[in-house]
Amino acid sequence: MSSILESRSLTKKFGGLLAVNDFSLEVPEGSISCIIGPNGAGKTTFFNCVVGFYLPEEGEIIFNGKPIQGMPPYKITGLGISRTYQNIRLFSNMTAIENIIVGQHAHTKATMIDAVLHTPKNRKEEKESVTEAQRLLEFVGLSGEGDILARNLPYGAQRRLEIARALANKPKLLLLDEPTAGMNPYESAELTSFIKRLRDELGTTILLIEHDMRVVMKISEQITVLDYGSKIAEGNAKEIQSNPKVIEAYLGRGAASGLSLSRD
Amino acid sequence: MKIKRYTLFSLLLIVVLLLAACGGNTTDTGDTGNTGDTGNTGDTGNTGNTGDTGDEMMEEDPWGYITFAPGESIKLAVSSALAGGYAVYGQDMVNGVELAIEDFGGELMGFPIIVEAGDDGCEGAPAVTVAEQFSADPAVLGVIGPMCSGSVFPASDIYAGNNVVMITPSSTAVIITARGYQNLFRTVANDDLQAEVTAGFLAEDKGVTTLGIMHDQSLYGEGIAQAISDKFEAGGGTVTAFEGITRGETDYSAVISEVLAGEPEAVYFGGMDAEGALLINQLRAAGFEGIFFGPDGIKSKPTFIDASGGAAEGSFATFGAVAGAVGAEDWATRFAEKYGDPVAYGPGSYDSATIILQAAEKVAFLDADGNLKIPRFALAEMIRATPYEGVTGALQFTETGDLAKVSITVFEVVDGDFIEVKTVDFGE
Amino acid sequence: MALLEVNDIHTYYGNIHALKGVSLSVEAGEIVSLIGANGAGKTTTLRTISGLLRPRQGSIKFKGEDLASFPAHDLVYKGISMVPEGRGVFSRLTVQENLEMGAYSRKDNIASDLERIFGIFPRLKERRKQVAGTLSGGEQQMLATGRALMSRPSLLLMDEPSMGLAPILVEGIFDTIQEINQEGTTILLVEQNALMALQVASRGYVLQTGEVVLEDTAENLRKNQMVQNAYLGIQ
Amino acid sequence: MIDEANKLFSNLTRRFGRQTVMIVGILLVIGVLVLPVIEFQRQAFWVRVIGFTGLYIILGLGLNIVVGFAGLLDLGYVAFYAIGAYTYGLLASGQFGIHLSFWLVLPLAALLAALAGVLLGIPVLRMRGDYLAIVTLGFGEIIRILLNNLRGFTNGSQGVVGIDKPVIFGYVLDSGIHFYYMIFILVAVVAFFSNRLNHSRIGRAWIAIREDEDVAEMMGINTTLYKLLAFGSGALVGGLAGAIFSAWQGSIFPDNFNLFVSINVLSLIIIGGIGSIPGVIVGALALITLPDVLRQFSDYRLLLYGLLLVIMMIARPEGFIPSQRRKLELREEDPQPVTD
Amino acid sequence: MEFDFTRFAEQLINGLTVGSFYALIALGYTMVYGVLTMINFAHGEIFMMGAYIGLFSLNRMVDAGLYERSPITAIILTFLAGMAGAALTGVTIERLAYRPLRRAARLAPLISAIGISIFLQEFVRILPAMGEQVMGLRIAGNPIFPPGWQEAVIGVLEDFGGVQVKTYPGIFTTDGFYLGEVYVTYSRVIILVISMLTMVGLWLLVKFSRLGKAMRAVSEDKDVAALMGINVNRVISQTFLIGSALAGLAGVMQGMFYLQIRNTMGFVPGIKAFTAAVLGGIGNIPGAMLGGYTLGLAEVIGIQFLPAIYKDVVAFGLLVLILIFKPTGILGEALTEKKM
Repeated sequence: MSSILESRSLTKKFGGLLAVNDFSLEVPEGSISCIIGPNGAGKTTFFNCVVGFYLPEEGEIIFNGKPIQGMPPYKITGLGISRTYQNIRLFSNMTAIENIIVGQHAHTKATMIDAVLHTPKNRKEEKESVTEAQRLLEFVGLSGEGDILARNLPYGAQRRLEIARALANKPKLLLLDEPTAGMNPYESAELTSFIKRLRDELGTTILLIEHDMRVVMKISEQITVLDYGSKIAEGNAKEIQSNPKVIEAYLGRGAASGLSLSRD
Repeated sequence: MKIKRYTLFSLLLIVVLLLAACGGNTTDTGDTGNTGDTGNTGDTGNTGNTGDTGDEMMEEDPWGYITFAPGESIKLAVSSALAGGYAVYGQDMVNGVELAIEDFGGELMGFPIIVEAGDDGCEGAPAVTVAEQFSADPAVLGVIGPMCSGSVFPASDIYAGNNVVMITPSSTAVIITARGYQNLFRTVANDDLQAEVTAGFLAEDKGVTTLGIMHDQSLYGEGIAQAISDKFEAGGGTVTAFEGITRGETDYSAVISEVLAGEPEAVYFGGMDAEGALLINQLRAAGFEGIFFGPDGIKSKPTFIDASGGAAEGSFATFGAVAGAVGAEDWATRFAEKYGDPVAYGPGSYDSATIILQAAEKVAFLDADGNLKIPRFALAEMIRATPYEGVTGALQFTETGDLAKVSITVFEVVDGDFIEVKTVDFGE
Repeated sequence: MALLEVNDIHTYYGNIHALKGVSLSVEAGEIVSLIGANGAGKTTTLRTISGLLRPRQGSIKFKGEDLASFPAHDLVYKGISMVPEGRGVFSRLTVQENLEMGAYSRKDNIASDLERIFGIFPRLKERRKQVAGTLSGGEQQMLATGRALMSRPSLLLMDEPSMGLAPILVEGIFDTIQEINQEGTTILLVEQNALMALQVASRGYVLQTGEVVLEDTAENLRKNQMVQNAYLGIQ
Repeated sequence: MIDEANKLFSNLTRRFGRQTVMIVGILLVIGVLVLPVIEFQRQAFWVRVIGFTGLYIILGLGLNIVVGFAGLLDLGYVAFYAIGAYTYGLLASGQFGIHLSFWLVLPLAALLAALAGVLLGIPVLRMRGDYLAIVTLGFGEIIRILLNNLRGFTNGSQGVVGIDKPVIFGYVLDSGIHFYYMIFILVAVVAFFSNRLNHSRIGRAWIAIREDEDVAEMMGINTTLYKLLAFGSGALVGGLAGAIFSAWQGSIFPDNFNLFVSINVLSLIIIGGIGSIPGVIVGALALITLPDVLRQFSDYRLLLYGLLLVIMMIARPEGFIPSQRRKLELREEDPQPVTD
Repeated sequence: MEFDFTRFAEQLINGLTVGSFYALIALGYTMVYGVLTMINFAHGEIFMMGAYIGLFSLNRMVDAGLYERSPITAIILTFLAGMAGAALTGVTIERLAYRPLRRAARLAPLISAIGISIFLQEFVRILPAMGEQVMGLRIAGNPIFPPGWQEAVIGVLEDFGGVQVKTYPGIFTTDGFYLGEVYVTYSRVIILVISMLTMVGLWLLVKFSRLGKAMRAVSEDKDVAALMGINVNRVISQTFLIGSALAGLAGVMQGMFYLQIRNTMGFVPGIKAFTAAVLGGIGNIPGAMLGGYTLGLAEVIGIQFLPAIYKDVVAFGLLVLILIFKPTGILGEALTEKKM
C-alpha cells in the first residue's frame, strides 16, 4: 500500500511551545489510522497543519505525492482532504441539506453571472447538488431531515451530518477529530461501524483522533501515539496496548484494565 | 420579560410626552386653533384650503398668484438647520423672521402671517425636499434661506422652477447669484467683497505683510479663506500657511503650531464663531501676539467673545452691514429681550422677511370674493425695485439678486464687544 | 430530609421541551450519578439546579428551602457550586485568580483554602501564576474542580468532568471525586463515562429524553441489563 | 425575493386574510407607480420624498449584500455612494468641461465604486467583526476628507455644481418624476438580482462565511475572494445610487457624504430585518420616509429619530421583516436567561 | 520645512494632551466592549453629558459663592458632579436601551446605541425649548403650571442645555513655564497628571480589586461568572458606571481647559476614542490607554509632514496599517483569533 498522506519531520511552534515536534507519519491509502495521546499532545494541531490552517515552521506534508504545506485551506480541500471537528462546527443556522450543498463547493462552478442570470448551467448544477446532497443524507441515515436546521438536530445526528458534509467534498482523505466525543458506549459503537462502512464502501482513507480506547482498538489498522508533540509509539492495537511508554504517558494501568473490564 | 415591558413603556411614555410638547408648537401647521405660547398671531379657525390660483387672472402675472381665502394664514417659510449641529444658526434665523412678522403687525390685509420652518440640516439633499415641500404649499409667500450655500445650490433650482421667492441671509458663495434666477436674492455681501475689505484692511491699515490662514474645511469657511488668500497675495502680501481644521474637535494646538511656524504677523480664520473662540484662545496660549481676523461667521458676542475666555480681545471681524444702521441698536435690544443675543443671521433674516412682507403689501390685492391674491412675478420685481432701510443697513438688489450697495464693516473686539473700526461701501 | 430535592421540573429551550418532569433527590454525603445519552437532559438538569436556567414548572429545594426565586449567583452563597461542562476556566486569569474567583462568595480568609486545593492538586500550585488558558485539558479540569471547591460548597454539581481527557487522567479525576466526597462534600455527577461514574457513586439516575426512566443504587444499575446495553457498552 | 415575498405573503395572509393582503398589496404597488401621474396638491413633495426613499432602498439593498448576506459590518458604505456621485459629477459638468452621457457614466460609476470596494476589501480581509467596522468607518471618512481636500480634482469643499441632467433620445430628464421612475426601476432590478444572488452558490458561500469563516474555508470556499465579491457588489450598487443622486441633485458637496449616511443605511437594513429584501423597503419607509412625513416636528425631528431607533430595536430586535434564516440566528432560545 | 526640535517637542506635548482625552474616553469603549462585546456608540455623548452636568454644578457653586471662597473645593466638586452625572447617564442607558437587547443580534445594540447617541445630543439642545412648551401646556385655556414655576423651570433648563455653545468660566489661564525652549502651559500639565493618575488607578482596580476580577470574569463567560456568585448584571452596571465616570471626567476637563462645550462635542472624540480602543486592542484596558496616546501622537507627528487637513487620514491610515499586521490591535490577544 502506498501512503496517501505523509508528514516528514513536521514542527509547529506557538511562541516557545513546541506543539508538534519533528513528527513523521505515513498514512497508508485506504487505511483507518488513528492518532492518540494526552490532551495538548499536538494531535489537533497536526490536523490543522494538514488542512492548511496552520503553517508549520519545519518539515513537509505530502498529499498524494505533492507537498501541500503553505497552501491555503480552500485549495487543500479542493485536492480532496476533508475534516470534522472535535466540538461539532456545523453551519448551525443552515438546514442539513444546505450544509451538505456548501460542502460541495469545491466541486461546483457557478459564477456570479450564472447566479444572477440563472443560466442553464447554473440550474443544472443546482439540481445536481440537491440530488447529491439527498443521497449523502440517506447514506448517513438522515434522509427526510434535510430541511431541519443543523442546530436543531440531535447531537448524534449532528455528528453524522458533519461527516456527510465532509463527504460532499468527495475526499480521498477524511480527518475525524474525536468523532465519538460526548457519546456513550452505545452511540460510539454505532459510529464506529459507520466509519468502517465509510472506508469499505467509499474507499476513503480515514485518519482519526480519538480518546475512547474501545473505538481506537476496534477499528484502527495503525495507531500513532503523540506525547508533547513527539511520536512515542506506532503500531497496531495490540502493540500499543502493551507498550510501556504508552501506558506510562497515556493509558495508565487502570485504563488498561478498564479496557479488559468492558469485555471487548 | 418584565424589564423589557417596563422599558418599552417608559420609552413610549417619553414619546407621548414629546409629542405633547410638539403639540404645543402647532403654529406652523395652521389647521387647529393654536395654544400660542410664542408671541405670534392668534387663533384662526382654518377653513379648508383653496388649491389653485384663480384662472381668470392667470394671464396677468407670468408666474401666477398666491391666493388666500378669507381666514387663511400666510406662511413665511424658513429653510435652515433646525436640529443637529447647525441648529443654533437656524434657530437664530427663525427668531429673526418671527420678530419681523411681529413688527410688521402680524397680518397682511387682515390675513394672519405665520412662520413655517423646515429643517434642511444645512445639507443639499434635505434642502431639496424642504424646497419641494414649500413649493408645493400654496400658502407659502416666500422663503428665507436656505442658510448654507451647499443647500442653496440645489434648492434654488426647485424654488426657481416653482417661481417661489427666496432670500438667503447667509449664503456668501460668489456663484450663487450667477445663474440668472429671478426669484433669488441675498442680503449678504459675497466672499469677494468681504475678502477685498479684509485684505485691504490688513495690508494698508495694519501694515501686515505675512498672513497665516486657517479654515474649517466647510463650503463657507474654506471659500472665504481662499478668497482672502487670493486677495492678500494679489496685494503683495505673503500667505505663510493655509491649513484646515476639523469642526467638532477642541484642541487645535497641533495645527496652530504648524501655522505659527511660519511666523505670520496675522492669522485669518475662515469659519464659524465656536471654532474661532477655541482658536484665538489656543493661539494666545501658544504665544501668538499678532492680529486675529475672521469673517461674519465669527461675529457673535456669545459664541465668540464670551466663549473665548477673554482671548478674543483685540480680534477683528468683518460684517456685511452698516454698524449703527437706523434703529439697529434698539432692534438688537428688543431681539435680545425676546430670544437672547442674536447669534449670526438673526438680523439678516429679520430684514429678508421684512423685505418680502413689504413688497407683498405693495402688490397684494383682494379679489371680488374677498380672497387675497399676490402675483408672484410682481412680488419678485417689487423686491428688486424697492430700496429698503433695515437693521443691517440700506439694501437694494441688482438684476442678479445680489446687493447693489454693500457696506462692509470691520469690527474690533474692545472690552468684550464688537466696535466698528472701518466701513467700506461698494456699489454706486 | 434530603439535601437536594428536585420535584417534577420542566425546562424549555424556546419551544423545545427539554426536561419533562425530572425528579431526583440527593442526600447529604452521597455521590449521585446522572447518566443518559446525548440530549437526554443531563446538562439541562444541572443548569436548572444551578439557576442558570429556570424551570417553567416544578420545584427545587435545597436544605428545605425553595430555590425558585434565587438567581444563579445567589445559590453559591447557599452552598451549591458547579463545575460546568467544558470546564469553563477563565482563560485570561491566572490559576490563582481563578481560584480566588471561586471564593468570590466568601469574605473570610481564603489562604487556608488555597493551600487545601493546592494540596489536592499539586500541579496547580506549580502553575499558580500561569494564565489558565495555557493549561492542558487535565490541568484545566483540576482548576475548574478546585475553583468550585473554593466556595466550600455543601453540594457540588459536576458536569462531564472526564470529557475529552486522556484515559490516564480520567482515573485521577474519579479518584479526586471520591476524595472530595470523603472530606464531606455531597456530589451530583453527570457523566458520559457511565462505567466510572457508577463505580464512584452510591446511587444513580438514568435520564432518557428529558425524563428519569430508572433510579437505583449504583450497584443495581451496574447490573441492570438495559444500563449495561445502552450505557456501559456491554453486549 | 420571490421566496421571501411568498413567505411574507403567507405570514400576512395568516394574520389579515388573503383578500385584504392582496388588495392592500396591489394598491401599494399601484400607488407607488401612479403617484407621479395623478395630480394632487403636494405631489412634487411626495414624489421627492418617495423617490428619495427609493434611493435609500437601493443603498440599503447594496449594503445588505455586505452586511446581511456576507455578515461583514461596514460602517463606511457612504464612500461608494460618494464615488458614484463624484464620477458622474466630474464627468458631466463644467468642472472639467467634460459632458459625457449619463448612460455611459452610470456603468462606469458603478464599476469604479466596485473597484474601490475591492481595494478596500484587500487590506481589511483578515479583520473580523468590530475591527472591520472601525476600519470601514475610517475608509468612509478618508474618502470624504479626500473629496474635501483634493481641490484641483474635486473642487474641494466648494463642491461640483451645474451637473448635467440625463438625456434620453434628445429628451432631458430633469423633473423629479423622471428620477422617481428611474430609481424605482433600479430598485426592482437590484432587488431581483440580489435575491438571486442570495439563493445561489455565491449566497450560500456568504452565509457559510458569516456562520463560521474557518469552516467555510475548509469547505473549499476561497473566503478572500468571496468577501471581495461581497464588498464589490455592495459597492457597485452604492455607485449606481450615487450617480443617480448627483444627476438628480445637480450639485454635490463632500458634506453630502458624511458618516450619517452610512449610519442611516445600516440602521434601515437592521430595523427592516437584516438580510431581508422586503425588510430593506420597510426599513427605508420607517427611517427615510417617516421623518420627512413628520416634518412639522422640525426641531424634534432628530430627537424622535434617535428615540425611534431605540424603541424599534427593543420592540423588534430582529427587525420588522426578518429573513427567515436571520430570524433564527438573532433570537437565542434560552429560556429566561438569568445571567442577563 | 526643516526639522525644528522645539516645535517637535511642542507637538509631542500637544499629542500627549489630546491623547489623554482619547485614552480616557477609549477606556469606556473598551470596558463596555469587554463585558458586553458591543460598541457603545453613545459613549461620546456620555462624555458630553459629563461636561454639561459639570458646568451646571459649577454655575450653582459660583451662584452660592462657594467658588469665590474656595475655588479648589469647587473645582473638585465640579469634577465629581460631572463624573457622577456621566456615570448615572451611562448606567441608565445600559438599563433602558442595552439590557433588553442582551441576547439579541450583535447589531441590535449597536443601532440602539446610535439612537441613544442622537437622542442625547438633541435632548441637551432642545431641553429648554421643550421645557418652555411643557410649561406652556394649557388645559381649557388655563396654564397647568403656575407662572412662577414656569420661570424657574425654564431658567434651570436654559442654564443646563440649549442650542448655544456653553462656556465654562475661565479658571485656568494660559500661564505656563519654559521647559528648555518649549513653552508648556500649566493646564496641559494638569490634564496629563489627572489622566495618568486616573488611568493608573483604574488599572490597579481592574488588576487587583475584587470588582476588577469580577469584571474580567464576566467578560470571559457570564454563565460561569454567575456560578462563582458574581451578580453579572450588577458588574455590568458597575462597568458602565466606571467607564462613564471616566468619560465624565474627560468632559469636565474639556470644559475647564478649553472653556467651550456644546451638544455635538461628543461626536469627534467619540469616533477617535473608538479608533484608539481598537488600535490598542478592543476589550483590553492597557490597550485603550496605549491606543489613545499612540493616536494622539500619530496625529501630531503626521501633520509635521502632511497638511493638517490630512490629520484624520493619518489616524485612520495608522489604524489600518497596525490592524493589517496585528489584526487584533497592539495589545489584543491573537489567541481569540484562531482558537480551535
